[in-house]
Amino acid sequence: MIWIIKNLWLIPALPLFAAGIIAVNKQPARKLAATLAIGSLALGFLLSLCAFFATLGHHGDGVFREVFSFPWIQFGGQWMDIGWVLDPLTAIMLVMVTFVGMLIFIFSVGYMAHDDNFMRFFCFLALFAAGMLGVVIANNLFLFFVSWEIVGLTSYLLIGFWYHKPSAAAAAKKAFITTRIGDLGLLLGMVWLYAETGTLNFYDGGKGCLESGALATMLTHATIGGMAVSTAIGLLIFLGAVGKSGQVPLHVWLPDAMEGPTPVSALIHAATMVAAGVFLVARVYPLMSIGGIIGAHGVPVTTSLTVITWVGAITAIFAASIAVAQNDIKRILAYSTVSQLGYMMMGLGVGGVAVGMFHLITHAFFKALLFLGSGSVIHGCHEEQDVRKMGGLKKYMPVTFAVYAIGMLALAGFPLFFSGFWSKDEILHSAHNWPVSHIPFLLGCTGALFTAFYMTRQVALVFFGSYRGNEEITTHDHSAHGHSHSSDSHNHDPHESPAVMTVPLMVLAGFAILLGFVGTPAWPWFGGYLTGEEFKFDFSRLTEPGTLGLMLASAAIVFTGLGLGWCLYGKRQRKTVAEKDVLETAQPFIYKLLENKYYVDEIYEATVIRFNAFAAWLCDFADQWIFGGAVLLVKYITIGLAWLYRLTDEYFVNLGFDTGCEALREGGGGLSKLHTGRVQTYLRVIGVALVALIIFLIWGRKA
Amino acid sequence: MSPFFIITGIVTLLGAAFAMSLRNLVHCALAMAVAFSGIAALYLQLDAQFVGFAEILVYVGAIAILIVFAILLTRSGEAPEKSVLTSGWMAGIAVSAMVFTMLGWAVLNSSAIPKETPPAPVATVKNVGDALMTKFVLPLEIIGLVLTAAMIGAVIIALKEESKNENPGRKS
Amino acid sequence: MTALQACLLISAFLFAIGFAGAVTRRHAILVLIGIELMLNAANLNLIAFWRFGPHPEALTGFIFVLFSMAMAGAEAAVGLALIIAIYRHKKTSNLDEVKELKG
Amino acid sequence: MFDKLDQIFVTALHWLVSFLPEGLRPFVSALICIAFVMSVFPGVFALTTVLERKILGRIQNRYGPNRVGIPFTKIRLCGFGQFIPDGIKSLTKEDIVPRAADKVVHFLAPVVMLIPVLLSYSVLPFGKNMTITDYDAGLLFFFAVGGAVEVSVFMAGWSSRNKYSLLGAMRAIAQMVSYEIPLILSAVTVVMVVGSLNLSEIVQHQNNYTFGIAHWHVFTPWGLVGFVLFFIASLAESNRTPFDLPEAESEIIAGYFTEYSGFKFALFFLGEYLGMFAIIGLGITLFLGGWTSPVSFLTWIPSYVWFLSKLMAIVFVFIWIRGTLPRLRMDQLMNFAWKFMLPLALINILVAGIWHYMAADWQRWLVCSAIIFGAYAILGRGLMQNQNFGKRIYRYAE
Repeated sequence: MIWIIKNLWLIPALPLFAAGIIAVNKQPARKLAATLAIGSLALGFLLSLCAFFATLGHHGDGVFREVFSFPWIQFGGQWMDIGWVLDPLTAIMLVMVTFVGMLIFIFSVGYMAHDDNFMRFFCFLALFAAGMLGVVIANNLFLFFVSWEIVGLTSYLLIGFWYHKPSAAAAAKKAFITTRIGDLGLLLGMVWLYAETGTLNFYDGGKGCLESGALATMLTHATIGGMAVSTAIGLLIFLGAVGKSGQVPLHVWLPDAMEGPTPVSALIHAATMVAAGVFLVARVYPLMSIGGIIGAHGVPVTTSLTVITWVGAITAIFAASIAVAQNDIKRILAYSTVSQLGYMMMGLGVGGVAVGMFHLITHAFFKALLFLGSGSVIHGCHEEQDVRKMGGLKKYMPVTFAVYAIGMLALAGFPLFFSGFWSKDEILHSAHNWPVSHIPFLLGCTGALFTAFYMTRQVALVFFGSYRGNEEITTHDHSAHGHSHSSDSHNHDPHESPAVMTVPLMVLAGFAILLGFVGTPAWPWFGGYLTGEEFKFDFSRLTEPGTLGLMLASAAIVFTGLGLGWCLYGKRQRKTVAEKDVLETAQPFIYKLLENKYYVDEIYEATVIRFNAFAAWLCDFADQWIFGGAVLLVKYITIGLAWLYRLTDEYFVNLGFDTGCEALREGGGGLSKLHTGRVQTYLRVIGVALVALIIFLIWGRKA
Repeated sequence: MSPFFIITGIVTLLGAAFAMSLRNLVHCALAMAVAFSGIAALYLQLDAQFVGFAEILVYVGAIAILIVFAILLTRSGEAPEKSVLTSGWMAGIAVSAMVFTMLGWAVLNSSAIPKETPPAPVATVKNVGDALMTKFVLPLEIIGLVLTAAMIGAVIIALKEESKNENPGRKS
Repeated sequence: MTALQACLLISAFLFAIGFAGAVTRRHAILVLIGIELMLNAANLNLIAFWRFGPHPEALTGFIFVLFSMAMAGAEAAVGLALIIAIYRHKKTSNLDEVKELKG
Repeated sequence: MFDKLDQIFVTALHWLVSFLPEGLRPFVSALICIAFVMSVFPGVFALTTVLERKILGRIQNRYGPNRVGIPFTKIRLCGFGQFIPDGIKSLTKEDIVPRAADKVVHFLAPVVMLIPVLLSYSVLPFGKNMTITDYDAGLLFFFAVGGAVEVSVFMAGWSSRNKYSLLGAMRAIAQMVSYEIPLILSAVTVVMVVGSLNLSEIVQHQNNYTFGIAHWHVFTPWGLVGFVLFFIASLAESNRTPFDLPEAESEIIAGYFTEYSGFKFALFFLGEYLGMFAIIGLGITLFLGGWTSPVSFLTWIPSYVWFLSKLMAIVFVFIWIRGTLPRLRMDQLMNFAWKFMLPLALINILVAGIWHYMAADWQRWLVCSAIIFGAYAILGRGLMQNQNFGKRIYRYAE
């Protein structure tokens, strides 16, 4: 199966070609577009499976890793390589991205069926898939960065897909700019890394920047504040991750990104792209973890990892608490996404690659499931997104309800049977064992409580009770975004979505349940697979005190959250849309605070944006007066010189030329006198010549 | 130097002179035909039967007719009112006179002229055919090619877009 | 004066006449006739040299004349075709007015 | 005894010449021959005019001239004396020359017409040893002088400043030029097979008999096709119906000799008929075995008798055709010449070559006939294309 390593590039290349073909194709060719995109991704999925099986069965003998690099461009004296790496991390991500992506493509065939820009949508989707897969397989920070930017671009394009909605356009810009801030950090880190190690290849047979030699050198060098260079670079790169996966304080773009079509939210802003940040940290984990003191359970502790842990933990609790008070179905999910990403970061920080990645994979499945489910709900409710206008959908769309419930339980971490439980539990477990402090653990537990609570609230509001969509709206709704009042949408009952949408949902649901069992403490296949350590099936591992206690604790937390949510929202349904939320009646101040997301946007508005505006004004001023004056000066000087040149040109150079040309023309005219177009003149000349010839011959003979 | 020879020579030269000097183009063409017949007669007297007949066939039978057709097609059958001579005709006459004097002088006192006349050669059609088919077969083929090309070219040149009223290629 | 010289003189005179006509006459067709006359003068030369030359049996001049006649036919055909085309285009066959190459 | 009869004219000539001194003999014999031609063929012409009128009359269900006999006697000769008053009339008519006409050319035209026609008789073998000048390139000579006729026609048409005359002349020249090519090409086949341009040799070549049948060229596939082509082309060359457009009385009054009258007209008339006889004679010489007899047991009949009888027979066919066929249109004429006769003649040349080089047995008959028939079928189909021979619809008449 080594051929797969050579041909790994095919996996991103296929969607890229698909995107290109769709882009240049004659509009509209919906069937072609969908076929190309899905087919390319399906092929990619098969190849990814090959890659996956290629990486299997290497436990014990270290981690399986194959790289393939070749020189790409030369600058300075040396060649910049690009290439790709195949290791368990890549393989599992490949499988996840291609599979989920394929399902979401299929789903969006149904979801976007009525959109005019169907082809554009699929073109962007395919391009996004290409970029994401590029990110995944990259063995080189440069290639990684390029793909990373492609991903950012497509995310921008797709969030602003309905650019006629001003909110969508604004959201797109916001997302783009916010992530740029992070990417700036990433770029800086990249450049610094190149300056330090002279290579950007991750793994290059000992010469890569993630391999012992380079790491050692980076560790020895120290920079400001005695911080090791590796730490600094790691933090910079982590900044990029923060931007991409919406960690505090750069999380603000992610909820607004929900303006995009729901499949986009599912694919990009739940499953894959936001996970790219986590994946980045996991990829450069050696850089992060180098030089750390090995704490308990063999998890290193370094400055960068500590930062990552804290950021993750804060994000988790922060976003989860906001999600409690949201009313837009997609925003709730968005904030839960943010908090889950926080969990992943925390997991990476406290538990290493395996923990974080495990949650990433499981989360990808059930969050995609949830988003697609919400998409199906929105589709069924005629583009209605406000949970208060829904309700009682259980009887209208049973399939959606079933799969949505599964997703919700998985997210909430319902014990034993759902993947979310295992992954989150592992995170909490390793957080509990974290030597530095216990606060992240506590934050995580609270976050879990909130998670269970708001998911219950959402499901209760959406699926239970009676349908409130048909009644007139008396109050203006609170959520600023996400309302498309289609005039005909209020006097229909919701309907179940077509099979093309529900079937992917079921598949995802199946995975949302099953995927948990590959990483139970009893059988930590996933960790073993990723880290290449030996592992064995040992049921007793479940029952050893630390693990069991934690499991029980988290189970208790989850049940508390579920129960709380149910008795607050499930038992007594709200009657009307306008009715105040229960929490609002209880704690109006906190609710307001939460509903407005801790006024983060407003704070930014007051500080960053204002500063930015001032800076812009300053730049404008400088441009207009200082640089502009300089430019004007140069301009006048140039004009003067030009005038001088013209004088010389006309009165010295041209005169000479003119006389020369004149002489030439005269000569030509004189010669052309001979060429009157009269054949007979020529004939005469010929006759004279004949006579001359005869004379010459005769005299020559005489002489 | 039989009298016939002198007569035919004079006829030829007169024909040529008229052909070049008459005002009316058709008369010129007819005079040219006369001149060609005279040349053919000269050929016969030089024991070149075949060439003589070919001369008549080609020049009188074909080219004269062709020229006549051309004259009628260019509507120049009548004598023009204005002068028929080019601006510098004096110079032309002078040059041609010089040419003739030069050639005549060269002919009359050139030392390369054989004094005695050899016996009449045998130029039967069979000999000519043998020569054409053996020694000169390549030039013959090339001439055929050239004639074909000329015919096609003439047709193409003279072919008006839609009408096929004439194409001189026929007679070449 | 031998017969050969007579022939040569006749052909020279013929050539001169043709040349004079070709040079002095205005009409294109007449120029063509002049050229034909010059060609015939050349042919007469060839035949004369064949007849009175050292090797008449070789038939060289004889065949040469045949070929040159064929060429003359071709030349006349093409030339007249050109004259007719020019006449159609410019409504004249007067060489003084057919000067420029431009259409 | 029969040989004596056959050679009587030759011996007579020699006998006459023998009285003269050496130097004069060629001239005198030439003069005698010229006188012979000048006397015999105009006689034949005179006879033919009457014959034509009578035959045409019969064809059109009327009596032709049947009154005039020998003048000043009661002998009628069923109208065969008609040519005498005709001749007198046409020779004594007033000779009108149009005022605008180009006098010189107008006068020269009939003469130029007659000269080449008479010249062309000088190479025809009228009988055994009865060729006046036995040129080595006789055939070429014939065609060469034939070419001069066109010049005379043009002179006549152009000089008598008359639209009809000019049109007729143009038509005549175009037609002659077009039909000269099939004429010559069909003659070339004979030259190829015989291997000589000399007409008497050509006749000699046909003067053998197998099973009592002569080896006339017309009895071979290529010969037959060649003869048919030659016959049609000669019809056109002599401006006879159905190719008589140049002098179509009903369209352009009389073509190029519209403006001629009296003696000149008679000369033109004579010239036309003599030309016809000459070309028929050539056809006979080339394909119908000249003066030879078709069957061996009739060889005792004198050769000139054979020649003249063949001549008259073909003249009769000419007249017959004139009485039968309508006139062609100009484009039909040209199409027929360039699209049918020319290719067929070329293919015929090929066939003659094949015939010459194949073994003399039934196979070459088969092959040659097959080729000719195929070519004929294809060309005929091509000629028939996009022209309907259905019932004609008169749009403006009736």
